[in-house]
Amino acid sequence: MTMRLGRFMCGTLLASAAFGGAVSACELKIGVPAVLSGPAAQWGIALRGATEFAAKEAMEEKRLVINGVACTISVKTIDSKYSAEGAASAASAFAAEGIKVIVGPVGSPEVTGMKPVATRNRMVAMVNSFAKNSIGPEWPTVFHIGPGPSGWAAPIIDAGLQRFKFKTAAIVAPNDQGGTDIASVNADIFKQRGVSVTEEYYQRGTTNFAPIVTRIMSSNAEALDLASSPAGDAGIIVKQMRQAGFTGPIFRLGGPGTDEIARVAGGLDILKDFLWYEPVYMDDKMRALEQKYEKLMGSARPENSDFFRWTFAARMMIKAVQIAGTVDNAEKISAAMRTLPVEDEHIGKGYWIGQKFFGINQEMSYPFAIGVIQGGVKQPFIRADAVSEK
Amino acid sequence: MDSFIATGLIGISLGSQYTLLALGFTLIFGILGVVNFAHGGFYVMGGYVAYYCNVILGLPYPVAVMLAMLSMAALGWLFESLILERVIEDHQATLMVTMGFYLVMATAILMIFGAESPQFPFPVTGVWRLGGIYFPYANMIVLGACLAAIVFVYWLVYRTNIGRGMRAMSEDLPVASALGMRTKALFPFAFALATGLAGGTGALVTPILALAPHVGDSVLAFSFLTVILGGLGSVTGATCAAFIVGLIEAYAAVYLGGSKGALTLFALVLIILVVRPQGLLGREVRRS
Amino acid sequence: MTRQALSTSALHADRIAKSFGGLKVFNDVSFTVPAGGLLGVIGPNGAGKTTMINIFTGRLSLTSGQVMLGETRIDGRSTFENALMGLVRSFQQTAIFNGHSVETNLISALRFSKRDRSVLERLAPLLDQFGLIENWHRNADVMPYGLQKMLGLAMALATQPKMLLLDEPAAGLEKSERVNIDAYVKFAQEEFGCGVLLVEHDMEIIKRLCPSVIVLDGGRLIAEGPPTEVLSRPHVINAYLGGSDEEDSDVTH
Amino acid sequence: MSSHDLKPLPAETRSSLLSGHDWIALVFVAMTFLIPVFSTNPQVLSQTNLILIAATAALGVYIMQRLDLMSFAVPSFMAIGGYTVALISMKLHVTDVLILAAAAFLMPALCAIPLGSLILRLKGVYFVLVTFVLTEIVQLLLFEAGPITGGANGLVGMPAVKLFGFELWDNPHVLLTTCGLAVLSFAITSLFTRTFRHEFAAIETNDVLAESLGLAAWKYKAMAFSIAAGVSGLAGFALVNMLMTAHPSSFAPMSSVNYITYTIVGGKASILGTLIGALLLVSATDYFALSGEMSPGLFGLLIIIVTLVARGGVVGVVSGLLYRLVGKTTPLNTGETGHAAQEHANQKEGRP
Repeated sequence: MTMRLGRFMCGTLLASAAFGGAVSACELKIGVPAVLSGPAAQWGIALRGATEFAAKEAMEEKRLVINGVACTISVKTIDSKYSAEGAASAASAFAAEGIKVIVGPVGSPEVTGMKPVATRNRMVAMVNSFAKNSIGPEWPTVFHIGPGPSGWAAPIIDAGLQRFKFKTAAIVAPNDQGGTDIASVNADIFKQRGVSVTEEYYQRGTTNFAPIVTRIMSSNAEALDLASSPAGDAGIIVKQMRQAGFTGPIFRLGGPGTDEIARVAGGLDILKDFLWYEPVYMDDKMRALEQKYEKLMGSARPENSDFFRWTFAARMMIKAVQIAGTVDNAEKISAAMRTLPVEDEHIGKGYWIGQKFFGINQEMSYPFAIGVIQGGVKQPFIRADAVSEK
Repeated sequence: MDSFIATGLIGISLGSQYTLLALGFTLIFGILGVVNFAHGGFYVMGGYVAYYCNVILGLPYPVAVMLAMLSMAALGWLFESLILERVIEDHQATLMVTMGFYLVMATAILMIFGAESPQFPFPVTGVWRLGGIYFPYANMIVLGACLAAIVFVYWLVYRTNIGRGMRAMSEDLPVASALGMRTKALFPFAFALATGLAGGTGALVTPILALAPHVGDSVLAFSFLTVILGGLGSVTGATCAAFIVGLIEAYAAVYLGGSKGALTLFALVLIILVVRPQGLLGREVRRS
Repeated sequence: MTRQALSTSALHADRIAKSFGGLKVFNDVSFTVPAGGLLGVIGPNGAGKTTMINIFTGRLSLTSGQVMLGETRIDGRSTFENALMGLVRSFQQTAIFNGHSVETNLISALRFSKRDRSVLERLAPLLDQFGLIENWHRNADVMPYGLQKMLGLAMALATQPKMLLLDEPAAGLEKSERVNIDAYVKFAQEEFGCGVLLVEHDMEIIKRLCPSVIVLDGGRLIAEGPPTEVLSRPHVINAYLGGSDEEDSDVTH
Repeated sequence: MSSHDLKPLPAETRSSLLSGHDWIALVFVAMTFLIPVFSTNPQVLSQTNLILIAATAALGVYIMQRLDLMSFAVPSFMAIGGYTVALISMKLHVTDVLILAAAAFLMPALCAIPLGSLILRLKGVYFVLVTFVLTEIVQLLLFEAGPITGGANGLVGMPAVKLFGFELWDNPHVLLTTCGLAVLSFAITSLFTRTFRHEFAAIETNDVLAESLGLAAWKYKAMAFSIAAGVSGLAGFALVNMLMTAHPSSFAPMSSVNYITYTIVGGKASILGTLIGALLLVSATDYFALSGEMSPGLFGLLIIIVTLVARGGVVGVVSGLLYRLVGKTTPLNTGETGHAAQEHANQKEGRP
């Protein structure tokens, strides 16, 4: 393995030599491979909005000053199309412009495609993906924006068990990497809590879930977990489950998007008892961040609440660049990143984790929230502390 | 037993929706010789037009469905007569043009309405139950509307002169033109009929499922499956195949598991093609 | 070609019948085209003549009966197998490879039938007479209809068939071009020793060329014999309903 | 027949091993070997890589176009080729690029034979639909056959390939591997289509006539399907090698639309068309990706415009213009398919 790392470094040294001089002393270019087309577009739009915001904020407030010069920060976004090639070619395009700092992409296939290219071209990246191999020791300059279900599923399930009684649960998720990786982790955690679990997978692109609903109903599950099913799919599943007479609590141990789920399902009444992972806890500080975005960017923040995490990620990246004192040395920026405490002025404090699950301590863990709807009424969010591995 | 019956109901609902889509698809193929890659686009856009009329403008839902149907028929008419007509002789060019048009439509929807699903509820709620069998009233109404639309298409195709003309063309275009039919005059009409049906189906079905810019992709795949199974150009074949596809999808998904359902369906279609390349009710595969 | 080879290549239809669904196209028809011989087939439109050719070549299957070429049963086999055995047809309309030169068309015929260029040398006088040699490098589908038609016939002959099935070779040709058909049929018989089954509406050609004809009507074989004699039989004239009109209207279709 | 005044048979037209377009395409593809010499720009290398992979994949469409068949099956065979290579190198630790290339070609080509014997009885639009369904099935199988294919996660972490023991691992080396596979594919394709050009042209324009002259059309269709599958497999190898990963999302059913688009927009009548089409459209995709949400729509618009305005594709239009300048009347020896299709319909025999 070390042999291969060495090879990568050699090659990337050669490749970067051509560009070392091309980048001006203080201009940070951030590459954003974001999915902007197809069903996952809203995730990409949140990523793009957050990074552009963080860049503008840092420039206005002179947060990035290297050798006494306030740096300009530009963001270049390329549609990574939620596919491996899309992200790989986006990463190559960034490399061509001498961009060494990447924030994104969103999805597992994209991360899979981008990682080799980013490593070959010696880039530092903060990625999001729930895949079991999204980061690892073979990708030393790739960081992970936030924990997967291994980090936060347990507190949410506990919160659910406190409020509702259930001994069996069904997990439904798409049958691709984005679905199976999460569902299997969730299943393990349910089982640790003494809940027996059935897993149901569907083909991405399914529009009518009535057959799957029938299957779940006949398994007599008392609770349902939508895992990482896209919000639109999750909405139909909830609607059809309730129509079928399902009355138990519903978890969404997969990500934000509850508003969209409620819209598709037909309102909060239909969700009835619903718990979900909200990546950030909405408090006054967060609302201040929303307002700051509106003031700075002149429009409301992107609807998808992943916006907050990406803001965190982009700010961490800029901080790491500041400490490293270089805008184009991935190793130095990575090293600086590892020394940084996980902390954000709006989101709060957390830890670096990941050693146990990925074998590398490069995953950000920070406070999150448990969203609860009970009896069709939205309850205040429950603040959950950052999960630590210690 | 209950779940067996419930699954049958799901299959029939699916079947009626697929029928409306497949009828349009198969008419377009039979009459114009065109595989319409944009079919799913008309379905989604119909859904969004109905959403706009119903939710944003506040028009009654049935009016919104009619408007969706008419506007998609109009768009289909324009597309056929302005663009498709120019390349109608070259089946590969028609493929490219409809494919391109689908991309344009999907992008237009994304730009106008955004990527997230809007709230587009069906005006009627409530569920009919009998023991373990249940059937939402909304689905019942949609099923009824779909069946009515199927009857309308049959009436049009089998009882009117224009329909007889279309059928003759769809069964044997060269013979029909040899008999002196003004084949081309029917092209935009047939295309508009098909896209109007797709738009209407979208307006009916998206509120009971979900409305999002990408839901047209799977419509295309299922229309393909249905017409392959039924025999391209055959109206009755498409209808039977749509119900078979719906039932198999439902039963396979329920008894074998979600993702196996699709695999079963695809495998079955492949087998049918091998055994009976012309489809269940298709005429013999034309020679040259 | 030796006597022996010729004797194995007679075409023999034995009580053949064909129906599509319930519709009988023809029923219980038997006849023989001797090796190297010539048989004319006449009959009004819809008599089943082209369907018969399609059955002989293998494009359609028989409902009952059998077709023999020499000692081999050929119905129901694939077209190319029968062609390689020496049973080759021509088409009513022009049948050439569009967008390609006369030369490429003929070379293709040689390649597909596994013949070599020497066949072309033997055909040269005929090609010259039709006017194909002066159009040798022209794109075939921009040539006049008559030339395209003769090219199609020449391609059929270039495969050196034992038995040629000609489906209305004169259809669509000008009166002045029709002598080419006589030359073609004679050439095929004399130079290549082909047997010929000639389906034709032009009674002049039939009378000029065929020692014997069969008459099909309503799917039955209603008469057989020398053309002048057969054509004077009342029921044959009846079948044609004033045959000369029919002939003209068919020719111009 | 008398022999006076006979015009002699014109001398046989000798044809070269490859046509002009074949040579131009081959030389162009071979010239990409030089790119790493002149540029280490990762963007240039990656673009060239993507263009070559796209062009190689589009050859699968081009070959079937010789028979007037529109194939959506390219991603299926790319997947078979790509996964075969990933499995061999990861499970059996064979990393020799020559062995892997042979496997990437043969495995899909062999799979295509039984499939082809089933599918090739179908004509025109049926073939289109069935190949479309085939890609959907292969995609589902990649997910369902987890133990072999890694399921949704794919096979990650392919080792670098070797040529005579020399490791090809960095950006330029990856491009060189892709170049080699592309040159191989273009050579196979042009030799194959050129050798059987009479047969293919005959089946494309009038298969009934071809069969009636003794041509076993199905043999050539099956052969073409198999070779097209093999070439697609090589493209799959190049793609998997570039990503170091065999992942189901690389072989998505809808990607077949891209390969068809490259072929048609570039000009389906010439092998040069696939190269030009891939070059133009991959660059355009890259350009449009910058405009985010708009990109698929702009791509769609481009497809419509090219199809409406330039029916012979880019190559057809350009060579048409060139020939007009030179003063000849026939644009391409392969002819106008639209017209041929029309003739085709006319030749359809009515039953008596």
